[in-house]
Amino acid sequence: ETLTMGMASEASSIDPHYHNLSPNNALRRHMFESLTNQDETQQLGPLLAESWKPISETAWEFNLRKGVKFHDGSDFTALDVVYSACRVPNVPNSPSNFVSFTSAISDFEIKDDHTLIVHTSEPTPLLPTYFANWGILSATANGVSGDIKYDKENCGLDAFPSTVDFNNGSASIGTGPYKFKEFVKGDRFVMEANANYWGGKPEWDEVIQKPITNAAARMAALLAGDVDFVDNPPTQDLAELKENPKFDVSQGLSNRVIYLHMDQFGPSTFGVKGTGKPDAQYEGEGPCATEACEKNPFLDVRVRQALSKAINRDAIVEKIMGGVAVPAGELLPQGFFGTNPGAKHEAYDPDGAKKLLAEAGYPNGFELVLGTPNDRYINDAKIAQVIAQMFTRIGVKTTVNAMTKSVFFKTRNTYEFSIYLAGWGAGTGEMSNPLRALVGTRNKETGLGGTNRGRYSNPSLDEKILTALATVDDAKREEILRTASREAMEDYSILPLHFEVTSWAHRKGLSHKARADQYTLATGVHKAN
Amino acid sequence: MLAFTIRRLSQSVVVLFVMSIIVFAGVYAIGNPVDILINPEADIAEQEETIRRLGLDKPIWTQYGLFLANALQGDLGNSFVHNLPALDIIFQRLPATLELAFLAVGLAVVFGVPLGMLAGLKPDSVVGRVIMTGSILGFSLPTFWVGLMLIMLFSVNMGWLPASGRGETVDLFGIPVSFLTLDGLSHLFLPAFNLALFKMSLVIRLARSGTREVLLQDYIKFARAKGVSDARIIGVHVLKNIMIPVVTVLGLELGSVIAFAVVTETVFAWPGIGKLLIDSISHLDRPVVVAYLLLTVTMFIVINFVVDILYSILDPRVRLGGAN
Amino acid sequence: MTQTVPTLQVENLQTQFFTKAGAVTAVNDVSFTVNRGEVLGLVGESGSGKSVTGFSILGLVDQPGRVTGGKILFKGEDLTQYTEKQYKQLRGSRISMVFQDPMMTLNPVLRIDTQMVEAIRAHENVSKAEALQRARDALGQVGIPSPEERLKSYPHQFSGGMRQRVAFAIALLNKPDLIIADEPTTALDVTIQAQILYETQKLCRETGTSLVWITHDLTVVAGLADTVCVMYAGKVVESGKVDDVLDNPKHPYTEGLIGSVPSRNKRGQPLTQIPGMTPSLFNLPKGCSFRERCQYASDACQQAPSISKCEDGRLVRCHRVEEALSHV
Amino acid sequence: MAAAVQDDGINPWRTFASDFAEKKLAVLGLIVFVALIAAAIFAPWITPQNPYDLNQIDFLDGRLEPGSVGSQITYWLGTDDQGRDLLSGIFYGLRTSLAVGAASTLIALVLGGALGLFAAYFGGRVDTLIMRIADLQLSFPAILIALILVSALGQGVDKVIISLVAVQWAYYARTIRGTALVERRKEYVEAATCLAISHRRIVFKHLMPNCTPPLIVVGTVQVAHAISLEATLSFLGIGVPITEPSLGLLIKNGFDYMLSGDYWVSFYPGLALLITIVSINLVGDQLRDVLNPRLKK
Amino acid sequence: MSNQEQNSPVLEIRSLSKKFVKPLDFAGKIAQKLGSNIREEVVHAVDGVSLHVNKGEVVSLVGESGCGKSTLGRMVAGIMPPTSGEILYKGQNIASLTGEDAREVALKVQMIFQDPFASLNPRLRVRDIIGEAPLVHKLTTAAEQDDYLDDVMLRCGLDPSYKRRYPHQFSGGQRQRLGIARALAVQPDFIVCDEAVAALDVSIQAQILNLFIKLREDLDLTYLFISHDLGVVEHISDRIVIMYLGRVVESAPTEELFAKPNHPYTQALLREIPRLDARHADFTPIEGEIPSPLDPPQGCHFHPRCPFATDRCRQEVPQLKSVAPGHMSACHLNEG
Ligand SMILES: Nc1ncnc2c1ncn2[C@@H]1O[C@H](COP(=O)(O)OP(=O)(O)OP(=O)(O)O)[C@@H](O)[C@H]1O
Ligand SMILES: Nc1ncnc2c1ncn2[C@@H]1O[C@H](COP(=O)(O)OP(=O)(O)OP(=O)(O)O)[C@@H](O)[C@H]1O
Ligand SMILES: [Mg+2]
Ligand SMILES: [Mg+2]
Repeated sequence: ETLTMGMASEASSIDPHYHNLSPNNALRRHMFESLTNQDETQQLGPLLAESWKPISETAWEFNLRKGVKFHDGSDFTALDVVYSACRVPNVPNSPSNFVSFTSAISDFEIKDDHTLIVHTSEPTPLLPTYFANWGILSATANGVSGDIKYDKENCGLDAFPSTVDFNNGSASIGTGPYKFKEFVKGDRFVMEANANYWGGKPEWDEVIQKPITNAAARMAALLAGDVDFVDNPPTQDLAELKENPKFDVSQGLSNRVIYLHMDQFGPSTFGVKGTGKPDAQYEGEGPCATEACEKNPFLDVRVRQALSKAINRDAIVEKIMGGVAVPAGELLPQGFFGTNPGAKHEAYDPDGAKKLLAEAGYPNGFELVLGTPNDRYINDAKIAQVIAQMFTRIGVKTTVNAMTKSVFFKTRNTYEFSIYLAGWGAGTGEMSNPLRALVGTRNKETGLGGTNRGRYSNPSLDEKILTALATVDDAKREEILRTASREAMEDYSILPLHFEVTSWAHRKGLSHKARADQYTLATGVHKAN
Repeated sequence: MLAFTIRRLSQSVVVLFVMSIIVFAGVYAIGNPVDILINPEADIAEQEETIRRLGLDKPIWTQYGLFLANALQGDLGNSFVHNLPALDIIFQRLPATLELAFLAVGLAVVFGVPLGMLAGLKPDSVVGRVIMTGSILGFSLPTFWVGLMLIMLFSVNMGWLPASGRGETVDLFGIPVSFLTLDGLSHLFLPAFNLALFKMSLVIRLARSGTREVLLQDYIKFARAKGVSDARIIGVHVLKNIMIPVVTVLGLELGSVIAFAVVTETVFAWPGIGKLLIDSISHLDRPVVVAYLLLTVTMFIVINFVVDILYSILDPRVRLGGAN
Repeated sequence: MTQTVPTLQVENLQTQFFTKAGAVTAVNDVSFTVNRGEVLGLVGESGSGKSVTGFSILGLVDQPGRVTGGKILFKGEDLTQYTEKQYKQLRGSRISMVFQDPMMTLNPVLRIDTQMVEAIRAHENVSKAEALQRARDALGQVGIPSPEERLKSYPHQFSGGMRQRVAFAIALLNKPDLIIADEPTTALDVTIQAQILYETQKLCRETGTSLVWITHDLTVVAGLADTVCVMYAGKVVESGKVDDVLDNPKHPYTEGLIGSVPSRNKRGQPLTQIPGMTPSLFNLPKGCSFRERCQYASDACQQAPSISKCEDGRLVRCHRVEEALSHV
Repeated sequence: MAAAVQDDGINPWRTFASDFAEKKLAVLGLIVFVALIAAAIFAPWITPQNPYDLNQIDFLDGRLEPGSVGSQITYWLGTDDQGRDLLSGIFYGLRTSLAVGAASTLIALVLGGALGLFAAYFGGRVDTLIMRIADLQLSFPAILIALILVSALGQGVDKVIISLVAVQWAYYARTIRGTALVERRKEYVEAATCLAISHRRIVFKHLMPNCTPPLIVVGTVQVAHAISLEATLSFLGIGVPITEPSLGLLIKNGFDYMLSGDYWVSFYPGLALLITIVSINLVGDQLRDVLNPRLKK
Repeated sequence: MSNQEQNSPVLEIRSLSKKFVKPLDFAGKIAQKLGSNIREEVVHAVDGVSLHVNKGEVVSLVGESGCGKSTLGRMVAGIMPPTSGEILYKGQNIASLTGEDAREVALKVQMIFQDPFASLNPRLRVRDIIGEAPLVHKLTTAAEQDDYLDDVMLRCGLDPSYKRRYPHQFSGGQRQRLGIARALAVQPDFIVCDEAVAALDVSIQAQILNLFIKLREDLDLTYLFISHDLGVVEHISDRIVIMYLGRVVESAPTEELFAKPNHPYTQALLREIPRLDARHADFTPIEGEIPSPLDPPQGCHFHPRCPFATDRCRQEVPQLKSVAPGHMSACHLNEG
């Protein structure tokens, strides 16, 4: 039996190590398995490794599954893991590789074919989680049989299969439930069942994934019966779909938070009007370095709080997201590692907001430009427009500047927004991830603040994040993360809006379990009975 | 003829060169692909490393120089997104677009010429007026809107034809084509019709005004004075004359059909180069965008060349070679 | 004189155009006769209805016009009663036509042989080779050198004079009884015009084909025609033998026309000029349409004159002639 | 060479008007077009709501059906997802669309017209250079150029206008050059030269008025084209910003709701776009016929 | 028609030439180098023509289509610069004049065109068509313009009340009068008429010819009258110049030319003009076509069609030589 899926986005390559991008990662899971697995709720579990444990602060032992065979019939052994780790940094032209998941590894030690010791240079509590993120290739299928001495360069190997080899199928040999069959870029990707899969024969004989980027067209394809299954159906169509007896919808809370970030860097900020002269000279990158910008109101926590209070998160979820979102009070939904149980989202309080503004010295408000992409997150520009309405209500006259994602990211990365809307999906599923990226002070050495384009900086918070990242003890780590999260929220360093609920739609007769990481997997689609 | 070829060749080189600069600078101006391509979880060091790896840290003229040097050897670079030679990606998608474009132009001619001639022969009749009104509609409707309506009507409401994708293909001389299978044909029809509509209106208008003008010519009256039958007058004397503008304009419009495929392909999720372009622009996949545009320019140049030759065959008065 | 049927006998022909602004009578009560081998010169100024008369005979009047009265007897058969199908048979085979503008009468995108062969095959079921042979002969007949090669050419490869000869050759292909030539030399140079006139004259003399030669140039008529028919505002105002009409015009318009032609005997002197200008067919003066430009106009001219036949067989449409005749 | 004796008062404009009025459909098109322009110009005074004023709209009124009664006004054509009155939105969208279409066409017309006239009158290298650039630009389909340009320039009404000018000017340059080359050879220009009238005067007083009719025809049709092109760009997501939606953007925004039954959000703007373009084309078509001397008898 | 002033030419042309060259572009040059047989297209429209027109004289230029009559006329009228040679107006070389003088001379020589439709700007009213130049050149003032125009129009047989009309509201004959009025409005001495009556009906043609004759007497004008219609030419001119493919082949006073044509081409031309008094003529045409000016024959241009051509005619260009007083001809046969 064949499963035809309409996909909102297409993997840029079949190569499992080429591009750290959701569609690629989802696709990879069908053919190339990893040592560990994150399930629908991002809970870590066994996959090619049956179990693991830390044997010191900087060493882990993995027990590998026996009897696993690659698509070409060769056996899966510890050597394949080392080989794969060697290849990760050796993908030419990769726009975003997987080195961040392997960079902690300092050495491998093959105890036997199915026992592997991994040494790290520093304590790395997230190592097993990292191991869920990169797929295992067959060393033998790629002509490597002897010992490999691991290093961070190329392990002394002179050639690795190229991206092209994966795209044409010749190197697409993994241990996964599905095998490569055909790849026509832009049109379809076809996989067939791996009859010798260690977990039993997969449910579908053949899986066809068709990229249909236009949401309406994807929807039309489902309605017209061209595809059995689609991801990301337009939110406004969900109610209709749910009532339609021929279709079903599956939904799940995702790890993606939609947030507003505010420029908290200098005394003045770009695009704000009506706040008066800045208190001091601006020093740093961005347009304010060269232009006369007005005073930056976001340095005042009361302003940040006022804006947060002005937002009616429930209404946004209800009217714009069609109910398929959950208002956010933290950067990860309840229940994820490091969240504070019972954390509430900011209550809608326009009067309180006005009062705070007045206190902060802006009784008549000011003018603002809210930047947003219009093709990146679900209803992104629409949400921004509604927020503009809400801000305007409390006197902060807001204009929306919506743009295509390429322009948006460029503009954001050159600090040309004083406030912008964006989203964050926590790949590891724990609080350290968003805190580190979004509110840690930008610093190359510590690795914090990679996406902190509001340039918020709080040394005490930084310290907590760094400590957590080096604490292997789960209980301790969780406690630190909770405090850190609370601190970030109370300082209004960033304004979380809601968590996206991801939806999938399919014809009746199928069932599907929603995933928090928003991946669309054929292995998650089952025949109903 | 030789001078004509030389003139065309030298012009083409200039055009290609100028286009490559414009496009290169244009795409550079849009933004930095790494901003989009890189995983947001990457930290600052990793982001910088990636920029360096893709050679995007070099000044733009250095990048252009490298590009030009490679381009002269036939290498237009690798896609940032797919890590494949940009040309390969395009050539893989090209057949789908060409199939669509040719079918669209075919439809436009097959329906447009007879309808236009009919309207030209009977400009004041009901039929003539209906055809012309129809052609104004076809001329006016934005392609994307028609596409959406077609999907609404034929795919969603009636469920007759598929809404997206290319359907089953079979290889013809090693090139996958859809029009040889029923499934493929059913996928092909709506987008092709969508794309053809505008051109059909254009052909109708050309054919109509051509017919009206030719009919007023003395040689038509002379042919009637010779006793030649109406069928022959319309089928030979008129048709041959109006085919000159039709072929010329359509040949040139073939380029714009390919360009407008961008819209149709987006609406119908047709896996051609148009959709590739839109995707590549949104990913700032510069090598693909540049390669696409250079390839299209080349294609247009070739088409223009062929059209001029065709024109000189159709219209014996035209002599290639004279300046302008 | 033996009584033979004239090749063409037009009687009281009337052709009207039904335009939005009203009906225009472009040809009004036109009559003339052409005998076998005879050349009739149809003269008149621009817009006087010469071409429409020609087209009426061939049934080729453009929309929105049509023949609304009179008879066209071709060898005794009334063409006005012809169906379109019969007309198709007739056109190009028994009556041919040659047009004014040699640059426009041949289809620019078809080769000469195509255009000639189709003219033959429209009427006779002959092989292509035979048709080509006849085409070749016809080209030779009109004095085109190396017809074999010329057949393969396109019209633009010919000069104006050559094209007009090709047009004549096409007209001759089916050995018609009558050729209507609508100002075929007006656009040509003197020396080339002379060539065409020479060929035409030769052909008529040799084959006995009758010819209606439409022109505004009296001097050409003088040299070529046997009889002449002068038109003014859609009507024939005077017709008769060339010598009679030119030497002794009876209608004031003819008289003025002849006086207008510059000639040797009046060098440097003002020409006799007809005052005013050709009236529009839409608002012709009541009565005689020449009345307002006529030096002899009288009250009688408020009434439209009818045709009167003079002793020498001449037909004149003028009250003065009418009166003169009635006084006799 | 018909009758010359006509009323002294008759001027070419009147003949032109009566020729134009011959086709009823074209007159209808003209009336509709004028009405649309008026609607666009007076939108702020005649619409029930200012859809740009965030204080006037409430997203809680989002996607109400046509005829719904909102907190302040009745939404005759329904509302969009932001709670904007669609009727008002369409009027304002029309404003943007027409402004973009008209402004780009006008600028392109003046620019292209001047360059074309210049090229034709002076000939030689100037001509070659201008026309080569025009060829270069014409050898490339408008949509592609616009696409690249808007992507490169970024969003904004002004940017869209710039790119539409960039894709249009060459048409005018070509058209006017073609006509001017023909007109330039006409004897009236020689007569003017012979009368020692200055070049400038010949170009602007004699040549230009005679080159404008085809330009007007092309211009009218181009307005429709420009509007359509802008709509397409907006549909592809790279046209005008969402804060100043044109009809094209309204269609795009609404299309997401089309399949879910809220057809009006996309349908009415589409209808408005359609009527606009068709009416302009009807006018342009008739202009072409009226101004084409070859079809005159 | 002779008076003492006749000896002083108003206009003198000295070996005037005009070449139209369509140069090879870059690509063409390369192709030529590569052995392609393309070459520059050169039309020698006017080839070393010398002639003079005396005050008050009517000189006619006759020749077949494409022989360069109009080109010559245009150069004389200052519409087109010559490639080489000189045009002298009242003894002054036109090319050497600048500024005010140049303009004055330019206005003194006016032209009347063939096509009554194309020669009037369809978008200007009559008052602008006729009145623009006098106003621009300050021959009248805005206040007096109306009277000035009335005067000119009446002289040309036009009703002054037509001033507000557009050209399309006039008949062909009236338009030609407008063209004449336009030229006369700048008070010229010398008028070039390029086929000024060719497009008109016979009866109208007579009116215009009469107007020319009258104006010449009234205003003391000098004409260069270009035509291919020998009948008209014979009627109106004092002297006739015959051109063939860019060169003058014969020039003589009208009577003399018609009585004793010298050049074989002239003879043939005279033989072939249809005349009212030549009934039932037997036409005997000159063989052959007029050669293409792109590729004119060597030697005497007429030799391929000339029944008397000799080897010399095929090689050597005959010079224009006097065969009788005031009668010049360019034919080798004259030299025995
Ligand atoms: N298609 C038509 N529609 C309306 N009127 C027409 C049409 N064809 C001819 N006429 C009218 O018929 C009249 C006679 O035209 P015709 O062509 O016979 O003149 P003509 O004598 O041949 O003139 P010319 O010397 O200019 O060829 C003209 O006044 C014209 O107005
Ligand atoms: N602007 C031009 N460019 C190129 N060639 C020209 C130009 N003007 C005239 N010629 C050529 O010069 C030659 C003479 O032309 P001209 O117009 O002077 O002839 P003409 O004697 O007036 O002929 P006609 O009787 O047809 O008016 C022709 O071969 C013509 O093709
Ligand atoms: Mg006629
Ligand atoms: Mg001339």
